[in-house]
Amino acid sequence: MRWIGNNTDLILGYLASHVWLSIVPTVLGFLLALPIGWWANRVPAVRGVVLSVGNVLYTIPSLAFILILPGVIGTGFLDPLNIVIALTVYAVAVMARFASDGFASVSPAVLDSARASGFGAAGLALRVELPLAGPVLLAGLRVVSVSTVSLVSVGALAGVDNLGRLFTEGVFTGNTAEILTGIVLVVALALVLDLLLVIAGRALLPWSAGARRVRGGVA
Amino acid sequence: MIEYRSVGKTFSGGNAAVADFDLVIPSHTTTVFVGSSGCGKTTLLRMVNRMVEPTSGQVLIDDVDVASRNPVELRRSIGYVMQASGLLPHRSVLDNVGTVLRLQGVSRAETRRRSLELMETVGLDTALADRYPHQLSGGQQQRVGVARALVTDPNILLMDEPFGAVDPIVRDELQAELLRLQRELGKTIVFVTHDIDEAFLLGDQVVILAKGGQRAQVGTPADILAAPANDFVRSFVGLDKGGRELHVEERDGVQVVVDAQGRATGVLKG
Amino acid sequence: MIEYRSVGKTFSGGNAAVADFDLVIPSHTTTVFVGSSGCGKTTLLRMVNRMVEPTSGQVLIDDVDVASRNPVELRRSIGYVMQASGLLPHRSVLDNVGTVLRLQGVSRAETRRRSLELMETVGLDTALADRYPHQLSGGQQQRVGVARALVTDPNILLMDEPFGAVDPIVRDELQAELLRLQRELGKTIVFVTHDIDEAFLLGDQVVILAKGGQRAQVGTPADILAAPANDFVRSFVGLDKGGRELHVEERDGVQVVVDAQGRATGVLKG
Amino acid sequence: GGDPTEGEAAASDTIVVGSASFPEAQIIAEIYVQALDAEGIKVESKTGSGPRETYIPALTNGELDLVPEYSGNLLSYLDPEATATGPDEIVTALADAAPDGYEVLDPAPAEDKDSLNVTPEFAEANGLTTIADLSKVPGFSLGANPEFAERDYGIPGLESVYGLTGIEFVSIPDGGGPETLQSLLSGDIDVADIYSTTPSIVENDLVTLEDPENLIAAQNIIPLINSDKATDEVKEILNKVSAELTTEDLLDLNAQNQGPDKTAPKDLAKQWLTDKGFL
Amino acid sequence: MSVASDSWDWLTDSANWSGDAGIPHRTLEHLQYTGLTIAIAAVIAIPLGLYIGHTGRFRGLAVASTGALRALPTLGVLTLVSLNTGINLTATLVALVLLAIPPLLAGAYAGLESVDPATVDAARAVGMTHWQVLWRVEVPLAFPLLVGGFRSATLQVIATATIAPQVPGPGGLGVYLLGGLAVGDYPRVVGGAVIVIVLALVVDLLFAVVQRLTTRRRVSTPDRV
Ligand SMILES: Nc1ncnc2c1ncn2[C@@H]1O[C@H](COP(=O)(O)OP(=O)(O)OP(=O)(O)O)[C@@H](O)[C@H]1O
Ligand SMILES: Nc1ncnc2c1ncn2[C@@H]1O[C@H](COP(=O)(O)OP(=O)(O)OP(=O)(O)O)[C@@H](O)[C@H]1O
Ligand SMILES: [Mg+2]
Ligand SMILES: [Mg+2]
Repeated sequence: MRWIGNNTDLILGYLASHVWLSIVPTVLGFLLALPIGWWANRVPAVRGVVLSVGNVLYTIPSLAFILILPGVIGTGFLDPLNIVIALTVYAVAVMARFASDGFASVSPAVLDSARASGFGAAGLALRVELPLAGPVLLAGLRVVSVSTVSLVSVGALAGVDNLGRLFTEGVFTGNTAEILTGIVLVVALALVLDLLLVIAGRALLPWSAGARRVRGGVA
Repeated sequence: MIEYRSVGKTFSGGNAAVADFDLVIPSHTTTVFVGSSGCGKTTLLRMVNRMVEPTSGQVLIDDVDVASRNPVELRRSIGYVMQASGLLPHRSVLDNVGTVLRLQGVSRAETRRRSLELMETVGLDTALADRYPHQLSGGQQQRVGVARALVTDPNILLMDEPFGAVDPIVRDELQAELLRLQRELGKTIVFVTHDIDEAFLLGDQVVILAKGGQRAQVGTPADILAAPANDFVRSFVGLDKGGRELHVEERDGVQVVVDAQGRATGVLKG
Repeated sequence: MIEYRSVGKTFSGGNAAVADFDLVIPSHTTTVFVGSSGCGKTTLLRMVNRMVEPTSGQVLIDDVDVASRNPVELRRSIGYVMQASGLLPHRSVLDNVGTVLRLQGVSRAETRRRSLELMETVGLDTALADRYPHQLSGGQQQRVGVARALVTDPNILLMDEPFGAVDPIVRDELQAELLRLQRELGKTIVFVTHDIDEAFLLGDQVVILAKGGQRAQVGTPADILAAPANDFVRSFVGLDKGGRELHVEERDGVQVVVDAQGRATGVLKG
Repeated sequence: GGDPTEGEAAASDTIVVGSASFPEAQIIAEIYVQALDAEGIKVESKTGSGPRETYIPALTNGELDLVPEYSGNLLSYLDPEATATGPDEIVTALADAAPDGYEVLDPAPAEDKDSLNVTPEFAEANGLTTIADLSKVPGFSLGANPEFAERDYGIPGLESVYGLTGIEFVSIPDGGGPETLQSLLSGDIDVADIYSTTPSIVENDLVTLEDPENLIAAQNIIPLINSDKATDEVKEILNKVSAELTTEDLLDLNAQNQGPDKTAPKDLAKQWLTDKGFL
Repeated sequence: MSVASDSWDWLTDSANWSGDAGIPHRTLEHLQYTGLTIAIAAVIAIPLGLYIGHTGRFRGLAVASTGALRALPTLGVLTLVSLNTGINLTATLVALVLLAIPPLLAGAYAGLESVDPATVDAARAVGMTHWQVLWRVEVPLAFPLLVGGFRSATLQVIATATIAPQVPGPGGLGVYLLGGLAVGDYPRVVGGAVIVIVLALVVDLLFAVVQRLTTRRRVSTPDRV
């Protein structure tokens, strides 16, 4: 544990960049997946394509993905952008499915009723479909955020600073404390972000607590 | 006045839900479409606010073909109460009631005022204003649905089996409430149900529909009971098998009305 | 004979669903529990087959406390038709009907024979035997539920709002079917509903329940209509506000029976 | 390919220092960083930049300006055909082999190269002193970084130069670190490729097999730098550092890094520079 | 693009298709690790998930701990365990099993939870014992979601088993990624990744077929874990 005390700056530095490398792909992936999921929910053929492409993307081994990117899209070899792009792709792959499920979860009766009240197409999408897909979108976002935090560490093998460094460096020096610190911080970071998402969900979706019952009642 | 002129609807699958349907619905009265499941009641109802477009014929409101009107505006101008309320689960009761007003650009304060007023009109405690739909009972949800449909003070109110999902006791209450409201407001109501008792209770004019949206009989409840047009109507209203044939038995000095199956249905008076 | 002896049930949340309930249900008759939602009907019914354990008092079948019997065997010996059928969605109709026989170790062939027989008894086309429940209409599912409950030829049949989920026309059919069956089989039936009309139609003995499983009145339908025990019963069976007070009007030479609200309910005969 | 960061990195006058991803390289890179910084030169530390196959491309496309290198391995990377094995030969050859726009500065006396080690018991039991003696051991297993399986100085060289056969190769990607050592001591492997400056060799009395054929090239520490950034001042500082850096220093630094204190590369660099009077 | 054509050359080079370092052997190894991982994880997670789903007990705990497990960085676990074990599969298996448990566990308890409580109640009411309810009603009805859990666990393990050679001992398809990386042979890295993807897709297809076959004649159940 003395090691931690001696290296707080190093650890905090890795933690800070780990936070950024986790949040940016999660947010980007979420935003990109929304229109894709919405579209996929509209057009069954698109949904099929989105789901299978998502499957393929998700099976690309993360290390290979991060390492190959510079050769494919011309980013720098040490550029954190490689990780951001790779993890954004994973995030979109997972999130698009959730987004499509989320929009599908909106009760057709409610949509019909909103249309009948005189909502136009845009109003319907933004003011009815989007908020009602909220609970499923949140569930997806939670999965994406947790797995992104955990995946960022692989980037250490490609020379990008983050908590994963504590694993790669700890191995060379046989430093169990260092590796453990890394694991604990990664898990803690994931749980903190998850908690924040849950709190944000409560604030933004105050109606969702018992909403399942409504749908159950209608069906 | 709403008028159907040889209206037909064939859905994309080739399913002819309605064919060559004619009807005049007088203003300020309640017309009830009644028929068994799938006979085309909802299809006919939704043609009025263009939620369904007829494939042939026309629907006219006060002699104007609805096809010539902007659907979004048309819908905002007509009250529509759906089966199982169709409330927006992510909006409070008050916001649900005020939805159309807000869409029409009415100010927030004015919307609030009118929504609260409407809640009172339909017999909803205004203390419920900030609840979400799932926090209400089935009957309360239906009242919110009615309030929402009435908030813009539309001339026409479409009601599609609005009381189908609530339990019989609450349903009785809601029916009584609707009768009271209609006495006060005098809207043109088009009401859909598959319950012949409900149709007879609410309808000034009852339209009995057979499969494919065919008019089996149109008339007042008493007319239909007194002179059913054919066997289909007779069976539908329960006049066959003696279902509506009542007789009187005396029990403990009380005149009990009993049906053909021996079921006690009421007490004779006067 | 089923007997409730000062039975009480307080659920873990502290909710006293039933308190100090006494009742004798004679054999070979139909007893109907009727009351509004949440009054404890299901709770009382499920005490008979130990799906609910009373927190006080006893339930006896033919003078034997059910608490002394093995619950699994007890349940296999009592027919139970649940609201919304409660069929196993992953088993065919035939397998659903035969479930209990198979659990009792009856051979496959014998189970098949008896199940097909029961399907006929309840008026189900045996061509439906290999379908899955979701491939049946609501009314057909209810019949399967009844067939399943009857397949072991139990003396007691518990029915919990078995016709609540089907549309009124089908419900009428099922009710008629049940009356016919009961005439043939003479089971001890305990039937739960919140529809007073259904209760009056089916019940030899009707138990009107108030909140908390309180007996408001017990008697035959005619007894109750003729002499309602109190205001609660009067209002529940619709005798207040003139709901069941009928009078006769002549229309086109036909004697039409009309209720206090002017609603035509039938035609007077004899 | 065209790299978007190229122009930007080259235009700035900051020297970005990278290194391989193992501790010794990071320590030396940190020494460069702090030595330059002490003289007021703008530096940025991006140490631990992956394997050579990542950081050399990163260097040539402008993401990095300076890396500490190992002379022999660098030469064989830059020129796979090169045959030089002696220390001076290699440095001479490197001057030609360096990519355009890049140059190597003075090599340090400090050397750290792959070395094949066995336990004293195993050496005694099989009479081993040189790599050639391994031919007496039928079917031994050898643990090393994955690249050892393919490099000239690795398995191919052992087979062609020393005529060894039937080597069971075990990939242990920790650069001769604790896992390699543990595998050797537990008998999971017979021979371990451990960098010669690794303290565990001495601590465990391991027998380092001699390399009479000079299969494993000299590996002096040598800075590889972007010529644009290699001002006279920078060269002077780095050459002074190299002149002071000895193999013993590396052993000592590694020992502190891997010992119970696990002192971080940054701190070790600072300590070394202080001891040598740079700070 | 030359990486693409070089990768194609690597993939089609017959030399890469034979021997212990050949693609067939590495694929087999990869499948072995995957199979072993899934088997161990299933032995742990499935009974636990069935228990939680059947009784409803410890549900909160299960949700929280699967969340934490999902957050566990596989690379960290792998290195940590490998420091304390020899040259064998232990570290790889520990890391991969921890990865596979959350989807399996969630598939099991979410599967049982997806079964309509009314159906379970009905099964009890006709006189089924706890075991009969579990095996004859809950498990068959939860089957699509159970298989779904296996499906996502297996895919994740196949993709992640590539980091196994990060520690001494294991081979598998990750050898191409790590080895290729170590000597800068990008075509080999890409080729290895392509094989992993193809393998994952084939396995995914098999699962899809199983799911289709087991769901076909039943009521449609929601297919999310
Ligand atoms: N969008 C649609 N596409 C295809 N067929 C439809 C559509 N909507 C309704 N139908 C069909 O048209 C017929 C009439 O349907 P409609 O919904 O009007 O019946 P309904 O009388 O309202 O029945 P219910 O009492 O069950 O609501 C039915 O056969 C129905 O299946
Ligand atoms: N398992 C339970 N735990 C706690 N409370 C329960 C439980 N089951 C029933 N209750 C409560 O006991 C009371 C009686 O419930 P019961 O289901 O017997 O009513 P019911 O008359 O059958 O109503 P319904 O007509 O709606 O079926 C209700 O207040 C109900 O909320
Ligand atoms: Mg309808
Ligand atoms: Mg009940």
